[in-house]
Amino acid sequence: MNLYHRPGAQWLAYLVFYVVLAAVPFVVSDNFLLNQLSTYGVFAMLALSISLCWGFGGILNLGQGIPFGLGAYGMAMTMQMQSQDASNPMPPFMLNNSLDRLPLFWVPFWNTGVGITLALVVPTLFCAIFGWLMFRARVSGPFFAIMTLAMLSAWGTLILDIQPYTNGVNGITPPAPLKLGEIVVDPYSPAAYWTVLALLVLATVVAKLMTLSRFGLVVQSVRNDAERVRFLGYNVAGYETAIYTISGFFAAVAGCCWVMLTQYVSPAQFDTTFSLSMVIWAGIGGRMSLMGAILGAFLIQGAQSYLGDAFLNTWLLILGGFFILVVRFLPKGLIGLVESALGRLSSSTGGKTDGNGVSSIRSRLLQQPGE
Amino acid sequence: MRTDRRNFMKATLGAAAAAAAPYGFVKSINQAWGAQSWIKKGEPIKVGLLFSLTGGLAVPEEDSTLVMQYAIDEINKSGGIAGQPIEPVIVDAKSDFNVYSEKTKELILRNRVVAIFGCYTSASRKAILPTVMAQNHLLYYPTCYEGAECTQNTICTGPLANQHSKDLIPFMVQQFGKKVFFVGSNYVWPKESNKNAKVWLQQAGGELLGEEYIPLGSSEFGPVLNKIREAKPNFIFSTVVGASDIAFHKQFKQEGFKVDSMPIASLTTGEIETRAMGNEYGAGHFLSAPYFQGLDNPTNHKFVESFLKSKYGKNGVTHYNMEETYLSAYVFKYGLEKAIAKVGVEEVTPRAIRDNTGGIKVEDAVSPEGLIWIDDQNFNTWLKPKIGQCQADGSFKIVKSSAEHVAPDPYSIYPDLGKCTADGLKAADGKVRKGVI
Amino acid sequence: MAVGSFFTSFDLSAFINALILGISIASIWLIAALGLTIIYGAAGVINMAHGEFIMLGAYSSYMLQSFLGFPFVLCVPASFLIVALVGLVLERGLIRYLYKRPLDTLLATFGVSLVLMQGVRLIFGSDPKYLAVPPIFSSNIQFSFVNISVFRVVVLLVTLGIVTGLWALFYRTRFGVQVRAVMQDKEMAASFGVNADRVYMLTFALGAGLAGVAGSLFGVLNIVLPTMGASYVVQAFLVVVVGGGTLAGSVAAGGATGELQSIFAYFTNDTFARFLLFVLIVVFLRIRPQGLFAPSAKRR
Amino acid sequence: MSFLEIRNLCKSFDTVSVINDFSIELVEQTLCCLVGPNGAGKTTTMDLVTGRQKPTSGQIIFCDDDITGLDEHEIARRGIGRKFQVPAVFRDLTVRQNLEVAYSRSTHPLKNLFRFRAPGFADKLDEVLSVTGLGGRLNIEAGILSHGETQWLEIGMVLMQNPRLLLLDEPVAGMTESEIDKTAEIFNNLKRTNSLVVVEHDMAFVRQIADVVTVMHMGSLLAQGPISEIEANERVREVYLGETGEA
Repeated sequence: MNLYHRPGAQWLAYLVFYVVLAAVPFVVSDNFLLNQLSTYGVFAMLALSISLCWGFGGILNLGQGIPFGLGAYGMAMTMQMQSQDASNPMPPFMLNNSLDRLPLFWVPFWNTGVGITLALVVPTLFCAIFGWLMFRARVSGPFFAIMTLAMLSAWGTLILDIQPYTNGVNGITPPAPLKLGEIVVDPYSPAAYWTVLALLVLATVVAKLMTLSRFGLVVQSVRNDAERVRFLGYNVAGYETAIYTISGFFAAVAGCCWVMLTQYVSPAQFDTTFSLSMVIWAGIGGRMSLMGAILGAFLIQGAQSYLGDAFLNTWLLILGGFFILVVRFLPKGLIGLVESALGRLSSSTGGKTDGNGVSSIRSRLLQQPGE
Repeated sequence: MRTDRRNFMKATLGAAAAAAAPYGFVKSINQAWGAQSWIKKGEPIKVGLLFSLTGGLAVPEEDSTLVMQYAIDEINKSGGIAGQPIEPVIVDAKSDFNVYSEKTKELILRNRVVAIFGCYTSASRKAILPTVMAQNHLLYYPTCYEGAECTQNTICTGPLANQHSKDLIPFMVQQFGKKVFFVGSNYVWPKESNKNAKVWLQQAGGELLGEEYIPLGSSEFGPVLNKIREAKPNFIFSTVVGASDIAFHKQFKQEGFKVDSMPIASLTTGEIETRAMGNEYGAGHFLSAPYFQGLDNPTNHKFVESFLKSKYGKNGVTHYNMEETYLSAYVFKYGLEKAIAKVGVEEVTPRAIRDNTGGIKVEDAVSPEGLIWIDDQNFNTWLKPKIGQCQADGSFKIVKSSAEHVAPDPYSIYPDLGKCTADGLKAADGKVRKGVI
Repeated sequence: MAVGSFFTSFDLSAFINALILGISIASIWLIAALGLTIIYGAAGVINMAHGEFIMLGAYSSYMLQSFLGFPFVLCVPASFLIVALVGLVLERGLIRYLYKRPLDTLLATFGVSLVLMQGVRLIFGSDPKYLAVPPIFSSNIQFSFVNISVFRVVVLLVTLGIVTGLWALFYRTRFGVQVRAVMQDKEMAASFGVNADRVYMLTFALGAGLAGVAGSLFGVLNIVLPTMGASYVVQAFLVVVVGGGTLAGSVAAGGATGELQSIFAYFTNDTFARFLLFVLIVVFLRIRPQGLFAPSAKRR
Repeated sequence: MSFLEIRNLCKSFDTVSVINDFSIELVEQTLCCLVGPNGAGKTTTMDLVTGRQKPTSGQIIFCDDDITGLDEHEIARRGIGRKFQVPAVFRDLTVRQNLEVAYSRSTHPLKNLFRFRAPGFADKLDEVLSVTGLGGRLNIEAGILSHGETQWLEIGMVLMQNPRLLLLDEPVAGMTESEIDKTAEIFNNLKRTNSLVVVEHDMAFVRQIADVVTVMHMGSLLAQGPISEIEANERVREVYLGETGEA
């Protein structure tokens, strides 16, 4: 059997990958690199969420910027309120926009705990509602993709328009780093890096378990043939909404982390190009594989940071062309190359097929061509 | 099933513990860098040029990079700063705010530049300010903006909202009539500019008939033009930016509006925009800016001529925005010279440059727009706004030049919030808040 | 804020002007969406590069005008041919391998859009270009209180002409029968001797060409920029989605959305009108997910 | 007591009537073959019963519950399983995973999030494998099965569902002679515990399995009864011989 398909090997690959990443701060003392790697980690989480939704669920989501952006706004509001106090309760931009008191929906963000909770709950709830509306009406495939795109611009437009409450296009720039109780999370510190990494590990583990569970199985069946799944008694809309919402939740977490690292959020987070680049990360890395998507984010963003300036005007050309090639010839992304290489290896060494045993967790975890 | 859940919980807790443990190490690693000098004796002085060379913002920002390089060459040719040449570190922000933020960190933490020149939009400035402030670094922001910001880390060489339209509105009211219609792109700068414009309008006895904002990047001006037609103003005050501005001027003419009876008075439509829309659409309209390519003074003649001849002048224009960028290089030079004289080369920090820039003057002999100086409290620029009218050939004829320098005041329309001072925003009760953004 | 100007005092003549403007906005959105509609309708491909086809149309007009001195009226059909050719090459070289993977065509065409946009930027630079038009096109028509620019009328007429032409093509010619047969059931059509491959290729080229026409018109209304396509493409997608991917559907959807945008903008402002329209469309799709005029569900 | 009852079912698309006042009753533990010429409305009837399409009027009663207009998954959960005319399996998943999905005892998405096995699955799997003979193919992807194997897999999936009523659309199309015999045997076993409705053109197969034959024509009931009775029916012969020459 192909080593690539062995969850044992997969877990090991995750372990190695994350141990290496976790060790980086002990080796490197370049704060910029740490901060940069942390932002890549955030992007990796986004790619992971896209992989869940698109790779496993077959739901192409071009509007992942919505939960990301809403989460980011929630976090930015929380951090902004941390630098306000009772004598000076309003963020400066509100005063410029002639508000005379703190808007009601800002009030809960006084409390950091409540604020972060809201930053996660609101986008998740939005995904649940929007997803349910769409999937219940059986909007799927390219139509759903277009609707997410439209919804994305609707949100961007709205947040831009209600300038007194959101500071419009300039966005929210909390002047100080996040404080969690007594701890100040310096965005350039290893602590911030490890926090993001830990969340990424957690997200990966949860996502991986989910794809291996019965839920993941049904979701993959929906990707294959949604109608057939209905006749097996599953509420397809429910499953689609669930995977879309969970993927949205991960994006919201990523949004929070991102603001923690950059202390900034603006309607640019709702730009279509940003949401589409998440799809590119997952697509080039390998949408059917969580690991592929994560590596895709690191790879593309890394290349953009380090090669983008060298290539300047041709960078987008190269990226676009590369993406076309991957879509055309490597639907499983770059990680698909690893799969076929390992496949060739195992067939040349005479890999054996598993017998059909009783279903135990062990064997469940051992057969998963989804990845 | 149960074992699963337990394993899962264990994994969760393990991850949480892994996340919590390292907080102890943080301090030691954090001190690995620090006490290096920003400028080393005998080595070039590194500055960062943070503009977009690709993407939607490249049109104005590429010019800024070019003129900055020109200015740096010019300074280096005349001996550099305290004998040391300036070395620009040019990065591409790709018109993407995420990249602006990333590149700022790279310039400061990795390249160790002593100052950053950059940004064209307020949004990108806001995106990088938290970083600039956290590192106590220095940003030269070389274009017009809305104000209402009081950091200790920026120096701006463009006009503030309170300076920009101060002459334009009374001039238009006097020339064309009292009734005006405001049109702007839907974001912060137009709204703030309009608030200032309303103040001048009231003083001039004008009447505001309507105020409309168009989504950024939108090219459909039909509904707005219909509203303007209904309102019948004497002139239009426009803060529409970018591609929308061009669509606005085109549709203005296509919908049958006449420039003689209802001109557009703009804060943005300069030489570049006019060239892009076609001169027939731009002719007759007005622009207020501190600089026009056609300014008639020896310094400007020399600047235009030698810039266009240099390898950086390939786009064939000197725009108000470019001139402001050019000035920022000299503001930097003078400030740094003063700082070096005070604390010594190796001791100079970005913050020291800023603290020594208050009151710095760029004299007539250097400044194409004429003498300007930096306010020693809010670190914006004292300048003379000028009004130009676009001619049939796309050039601007100066119809009015401010008699005196106009003081910059980022909080002019928010007197309740206080005054921006060198140490922060000082409220009426004497409390000072640092880093207000 | 939107609420401030909510329900500006109602004025009949202004409202009528808003309605007329609505027709014009509708024609602009519709012409932007026509190419997308027939490509989606016939081949099931969501062409994310559609906006860039529009942009290419504008640039081909610009090129013909400034380098070869073509008059504007000739630039429009010439842009059709040039962009149709680009579409043809794209279909032969890429899209035809992906028909069985609709989501992948969407992504591949997104990659194409990046390449086209950046390619044009490399060749022409990122500064805006402009199209010169005969002076008559930059004037307006006025009957008592009704006011409309000549060029908007031109766009409307071109749109009407194309819609009529497409209708005749689909319902009055052999090629049209083949297209409709392929739309209904590719295998079945193939068994009746219809060359589905050729039909896909030609509709794709036709759709691209129509985007080219739209582009050369938008270059006059707006500005010629590498990024110009993006501002039309979301609207065009919505027209197709609301219309259900048929010609009649797109006409109806373009009309309804354009008119609503104008009316909402009249009562509130442009930004808020746009947001309202999005919300309405989401609600509409909840009630009628297949769009206004959708072909019936496939049998299995 | 009737098990499945269809009352005055009508379905029309725009003005075209596809099912026209169709009523039948089905008794528990019988196998009913639904036959009729192409376009008689057999597949549409199945669509209506399983909720894939909604009837224009009429009622469908299953085990004394009105299931008219319910969603597909709700009807499926009540115990109606369906096999499609064009075999529909999950091509990216292995045979085993296909069967696992079909074993739909617990269907709630959130409850399945971190559930890794289903109680009773192993026994059921053994049972279905012994019936369908797919034991050796468990770990290969369903997409590379042969046509006959795909048919078996889909039948297996319907069996995994453990439905009380099975609706099977042309289950033996593309099968060899011996496979057809085997299928007949399976169906005859099945009807001891379940009820089946089979749409079939192969009259030899129908003869092997049917308790009752229902003949549809132009969306209406033409005749119903034991196979011998149907084959003797004048009108049935007329419809078949006159139109398609099948049977």
